[in-house]
Amino acid sequence: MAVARVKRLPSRPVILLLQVAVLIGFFLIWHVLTATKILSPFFFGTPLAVLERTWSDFASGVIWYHLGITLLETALAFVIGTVAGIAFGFWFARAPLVSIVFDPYIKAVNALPRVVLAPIFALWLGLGIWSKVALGVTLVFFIVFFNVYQGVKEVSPVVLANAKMLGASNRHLFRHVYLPSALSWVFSSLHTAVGFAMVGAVVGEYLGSAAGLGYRIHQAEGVFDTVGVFSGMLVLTIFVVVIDAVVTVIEKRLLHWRPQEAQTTNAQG
Amino acid sequence: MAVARVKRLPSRPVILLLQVAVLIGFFLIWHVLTATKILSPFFFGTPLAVLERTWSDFASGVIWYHLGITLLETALAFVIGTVAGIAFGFWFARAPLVSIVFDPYIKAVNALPRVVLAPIFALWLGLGIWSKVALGVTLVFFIVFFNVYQGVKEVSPVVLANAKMLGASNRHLFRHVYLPSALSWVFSSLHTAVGFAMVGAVVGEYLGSAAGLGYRIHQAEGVFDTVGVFSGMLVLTIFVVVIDAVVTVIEKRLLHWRPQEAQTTNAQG
Amino acid sequence: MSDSAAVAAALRTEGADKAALRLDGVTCTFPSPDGRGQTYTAVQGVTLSVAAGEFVSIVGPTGSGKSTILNVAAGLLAPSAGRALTFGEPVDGINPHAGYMFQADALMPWKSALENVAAGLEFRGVPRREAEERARPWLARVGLDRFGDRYPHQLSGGMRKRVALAQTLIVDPKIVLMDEPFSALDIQTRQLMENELLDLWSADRKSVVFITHDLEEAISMSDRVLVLSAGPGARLIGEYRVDLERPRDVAEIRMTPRFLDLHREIWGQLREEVLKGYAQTKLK
Amino acid sequence: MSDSAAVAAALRTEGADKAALRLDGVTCTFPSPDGRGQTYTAVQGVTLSVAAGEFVSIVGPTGSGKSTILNVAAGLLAPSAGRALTFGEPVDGINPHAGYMFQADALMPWKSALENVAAGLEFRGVPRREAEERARPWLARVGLDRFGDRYPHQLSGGMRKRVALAQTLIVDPKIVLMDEPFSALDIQTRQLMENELLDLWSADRKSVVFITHDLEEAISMSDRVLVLSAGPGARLIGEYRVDLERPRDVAEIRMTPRFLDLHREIWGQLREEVLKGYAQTKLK
Amino acid sequence: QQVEKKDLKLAVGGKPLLYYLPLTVAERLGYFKEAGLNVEINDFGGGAKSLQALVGGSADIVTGAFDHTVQMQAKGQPITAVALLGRYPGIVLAAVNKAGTIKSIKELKGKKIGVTAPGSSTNFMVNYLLTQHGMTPEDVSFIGVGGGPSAVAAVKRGEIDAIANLDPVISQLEADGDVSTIADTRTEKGTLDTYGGPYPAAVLYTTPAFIKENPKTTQALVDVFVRTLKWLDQAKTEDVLKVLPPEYFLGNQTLYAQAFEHSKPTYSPDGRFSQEGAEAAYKVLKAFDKAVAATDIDLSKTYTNAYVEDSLKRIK
Ligand SMILES: Nc1ncnc2c1ncn2[C@@H]1O[C@H](COP(=O)(O)OP(=O)(O)OP(=O)(O)O)[C@@H](O)[C@H]1O
Ligand SMILES: Nc1ncnc2c1ncn2[C@@H]1O[C@H](COP(=O)(O)OP(=O)(O)OP(=O)(O)O)[C@@H](O)[C@H]1O
Ligand SMILES: [Mg+2]
Ligand SMILES: [Mg+2]
Repeated sequence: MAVARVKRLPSRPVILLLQVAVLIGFFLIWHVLTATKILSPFFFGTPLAVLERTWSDFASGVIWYHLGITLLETALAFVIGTVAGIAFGFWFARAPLVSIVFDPYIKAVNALPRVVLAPIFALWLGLGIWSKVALGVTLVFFIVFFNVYQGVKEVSPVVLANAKMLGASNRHLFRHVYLPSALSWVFSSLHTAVGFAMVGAVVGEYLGSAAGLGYRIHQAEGVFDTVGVFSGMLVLTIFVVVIDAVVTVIEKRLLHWRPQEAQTTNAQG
Repeated sequence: MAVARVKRLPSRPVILLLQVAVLIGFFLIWHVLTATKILSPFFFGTPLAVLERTWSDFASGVIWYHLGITLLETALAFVIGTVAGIAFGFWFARAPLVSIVFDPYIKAVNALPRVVLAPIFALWLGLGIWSKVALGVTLVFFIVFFNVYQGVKEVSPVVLANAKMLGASNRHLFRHVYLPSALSWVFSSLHTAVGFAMVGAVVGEYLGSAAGLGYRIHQAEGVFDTVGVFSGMLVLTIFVVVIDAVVTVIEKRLLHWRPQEAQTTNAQG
Repeated sequence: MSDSAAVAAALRTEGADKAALRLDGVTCTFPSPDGRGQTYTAVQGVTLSVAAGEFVSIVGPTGSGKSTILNVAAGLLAPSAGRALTFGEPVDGINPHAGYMFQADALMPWKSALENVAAGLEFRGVPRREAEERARPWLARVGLDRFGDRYPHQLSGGMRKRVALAQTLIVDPKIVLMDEPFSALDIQTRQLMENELLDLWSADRKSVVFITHDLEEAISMSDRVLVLSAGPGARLIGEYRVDLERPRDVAEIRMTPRFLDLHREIWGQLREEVLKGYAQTKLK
Repeated sequence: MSDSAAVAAALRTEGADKAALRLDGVTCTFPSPDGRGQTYTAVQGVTLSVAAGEFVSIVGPTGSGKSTILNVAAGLLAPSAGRALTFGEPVDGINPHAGYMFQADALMPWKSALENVAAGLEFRGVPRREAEERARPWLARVGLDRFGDRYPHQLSGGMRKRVALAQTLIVDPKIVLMDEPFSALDIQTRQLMENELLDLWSADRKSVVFITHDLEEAISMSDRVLVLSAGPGARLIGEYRVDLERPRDVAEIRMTPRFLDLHREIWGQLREEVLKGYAQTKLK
Repeated sequence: QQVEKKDLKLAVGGKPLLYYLPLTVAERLGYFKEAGLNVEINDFGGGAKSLQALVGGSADIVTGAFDHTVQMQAKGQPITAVALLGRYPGIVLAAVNKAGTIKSIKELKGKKIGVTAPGSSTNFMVNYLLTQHGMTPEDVSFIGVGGGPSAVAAVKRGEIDAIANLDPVISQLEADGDVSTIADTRTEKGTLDTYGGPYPAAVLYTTPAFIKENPKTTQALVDVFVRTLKWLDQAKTEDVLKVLPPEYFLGNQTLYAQAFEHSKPTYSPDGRFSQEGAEAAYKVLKAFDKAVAATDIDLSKTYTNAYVEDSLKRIK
């Protein structure tokens, strides 16, 4: 169906330019505020120092190893948490008794502060990457879980009935109805989940580890090296934006069927 | 539209019974595992001791003060984060240029480990409840934000066009179309958000405070009082389940229009 | 069968065991909008039976309960009282012999027209590629072969209906339930589709239950026309056997005198029902 | 107006300034389903004008572009070429003078029938309570006054259409755009609704653009019937002035000889178009 | 006498740690109240956070490590210690029995060593020991294990070969027979062996600005701590246990008593700083903290004995 004429967005390069402008603006404000000591450089570092440090870390290559570990943990937490969240979300949505009985417990577990659980993760999974992955998973899982659960429930009843009449088995319903219908919910949750997977990994490293960006940030914090802390966060955010871009690309591909605001082309043919 | 006959769920009391059974089963397994030392009581406490401690804490009343502070922080984080998330979610969904330009930055900020930011929050907001609230808000905000953003985009184009043709202004569209349509997304995110608001408050307290459940848990952990830690978590979860129940009641009231699987009644009349 | 032997015997003597579809005193009462308060009984004590290979139309005022009856026959809605049988078996869950073309838009929005038509085959284990190959001629049959790659929201209302038609028929169900399948089509396309459907039907004699508001359509297509009363508590109040010879051309048959007789007769009854229903609800 | 003075002058001489609605060489080209590759031109160079107080019907084969034309008139779709004017003003964004009854279900699912009807008034600043009071007689007018508290999914297909009708008309738009408003209704209810609409229309002479597949309906209601060719690139290929006296009763007027003449004439042209469109896409 | 500021926010990184025991004792004995001070004790996840609270202005005063005063001077954020609470660091380096037999520091080469956090004083302690024995910190790998149950968990799983940590972690592990001590700075001898001098540990510090604006308040605070230290010096274990909040040993009372007895010698008897102690700390930090190494530190600005001396005149 058709919807009002869209205010056409500027073209890609213009948008990119605007984005870069925002970034530069941000660094500029940061610079001015710290240079004039309105913000204390002790707490906020200075953008130049942070950029310089980040650059030299990359140039010298020391950061790659740590970054690799963190990204590995993030990826594992993201994948495991997402798959588990989707699986449980679907299961719960399709098994009302299970869902209604376990509902309060799921919510309760979601409310447990993971930081406190870190020793238990360390006990069970050791100090290696898996305890960090576990931390990330506990964050990612619930976000995905609740959205998938809701997404499945939002499936159009008519479309569902139609597929059933066409002979779809439960497996088919999952593949052809529930999954595509819940996809926009899933992706909405994935955008949050990517960030939380990274947060989980970094916080895990921060609480106890031998490598990773969280480890480096903690180390920098231990010697009051604010520049090091912010440089670590900068690297983090850069990579989360990259991962998120990948999610967005996949999302676009999988959701290309979605009705957009109807448009006519101006070029003929 | 109508959908397959529902396997009728058991009645309310039966469900409650099942829920209690799950709870008892959980405590039983915990008890057996710690009694047989398969799980070390040093790390896992024992359920009896935990229950006893929780009981005595409530009986003696010491817990109320701390609980009150934590609940206040949770409530503030939840409300502020939710309102901000909804407001920004709607704004971004309705202002495509803003959304496309700021998109990477929103995601980047979401990926920052809050634990590291705690000193900055303390710097800006002091050591009182507000720095904990801020931590909770940074968790709640993003979850709500992404879901509202997606929810607004999922509004049926035909319904939207219809409302526009009926003369709805932007304010009307918000009230009568976007909001109700996005409500199930909002509520889905609220279920996660309640938990995260609590996590934010508790972790904030855990990282630095003079009162609250997180403070108590931290104290207990510092002296290896596992029973105290778990007792704190138990209290936490009890209250999060209560808060979530409130959200669910509101949800049921606001979403009562939703097509359920079509049912006929058996009683005539 | 959990029913008493007596009931079973009674049914058997009526030859119901062989009926492709049988509704037995079906009553559907819906809970009121707010979940409490007054309930609404849409249909009451509807008993009907459709023989194998029979083409039955149901007409009745809008909102009387036609779709509700189809939902019960499809196994999508459990009646409050009475029961549905298909080929002698009680319908419990989805009716496995039935195909259902819904009144509302029911295409999967994330599948293109071609994929939507192919879906039923895929669900039956046909490999994707083969299913789409077999779906192509069906799209052509409903006049949409150049529109296979369109998503439902890119199709016009009538086109979506035609895709749904192909989607329902491609899996070759023994019982076809159709809820106003042609109401969004212009008269000419409609007649073409009607003839298509009759061709298909006569080729392998499916059982068809056909809901329409177009009485001419009902008569020209069916072996039997059932008239539903106005709701609430709609009942079947008329049954007309259409003894026009087959094969028929839907356009030509409308000119025959027997057709006109039947039309006049059913129309009389229907008109009364509608006015009654309307009078009940109309204040002004 | 950004157009050249010459064009404006040209239009004025045609009296277009006074037209309630005017489409001027409107062409709508849709991007292809996958966003690249071939585009699809639904309507091409459509020029039409509807005078204030005029009742115009558009008929044409399914999928030709009737809904597309209404979308342009409503301001919901910007044409690829050409432009739309309403009372001399170019339509930019929603057409403020128009009410639109959509072909697809467009009720707000979270509002009850009554609230849906009242919505338009609420949007115009009428207090909620008063709006609902004023909506009640409208529900009665479409025969649904006992169904005010039902949510759309609890209504039958025809009932939803009638709610949409009340919803569109209650706000008293100067131009009413209707896309197959009555196709889900049985003949009797349909005639009742048609007469309702004619009554309303003659009371304060709105401009109506009416899409239907029922040629009899088109002729019996309108001042003018426009025929759209089959797509792609559908154009207006016929224009028939219906010179039957008013007020009309839609059932009775169908028996008059002038009606039958017109019907035969238009039908001939339409049939040809449909067969052409169908032949283009049909392989078998 | 009248103090300038009655309501004080005090920050500490891990209040229940034995390292900060004098603070809890002072609070429980009611000395703050008696001095006319209303002190709110904010507990943080670590010393670094409590220091940041001070620098950021949200806390007035901190009980933390003496190291911070040196490190902050290097950062241009001067802070001054006004009373010494712990004269020995209390850090213990111990070998994990499960992981094999490490008996001397030399054998640590190539091993995994658990420290409370990278860059923390436990880390520096091991670093220093390694360099004393001809190795560099790169010869081993450090793992942050925290100072609570997670440290115990790491040892129990045999994930690390040695651990440098504080009480009660060490006492717990010793009680369970999981570790054997290599270096122990809970005693004078151990501290001298390790650092070559007395190494000041927990101190009461604040910003010079605070001292300048609130000399009376500072004096009152120092009085409180000197009183506490004197009390502690004389107290028996049972007395201390009686004073502490019961939650502290709900976990395991005998363990706590044991840990306390191990730590008792670390508490300063009078609160006085010594110049050689400050130098020992500077020496260690200079070796491993780049910022400290790069700056000239004026040690006389890192602490002052003026308030303690004044207190000692009045408090017997
Ligand atoms: N889920 C439901 N809850 C409550 N009432 C319902 C529900 N479904 C249908 N009804 C009511 O049952 C009655 C019959 O509906 P049904 O859809 O069967 O009518 P219909 O004969 O198909 O009408 P139409 O020709 O307009 O499609 C209507 O009054 C409708 O409001
Ligand atoms: N958003 C869109 N993207 C691509 N093609 C579209 C889109 N909307 C409509 N079309 C195409 O434009 C043509 C005309 O559609 P339209 O809905 O106007 O037909 P119609 O005359 O209303 O048909 P019907 O009588 O079946 O409702 C169709 O071929 C349709 O596939
Ligand atoms: Mg129906
Ligand atoms: Mg249309």
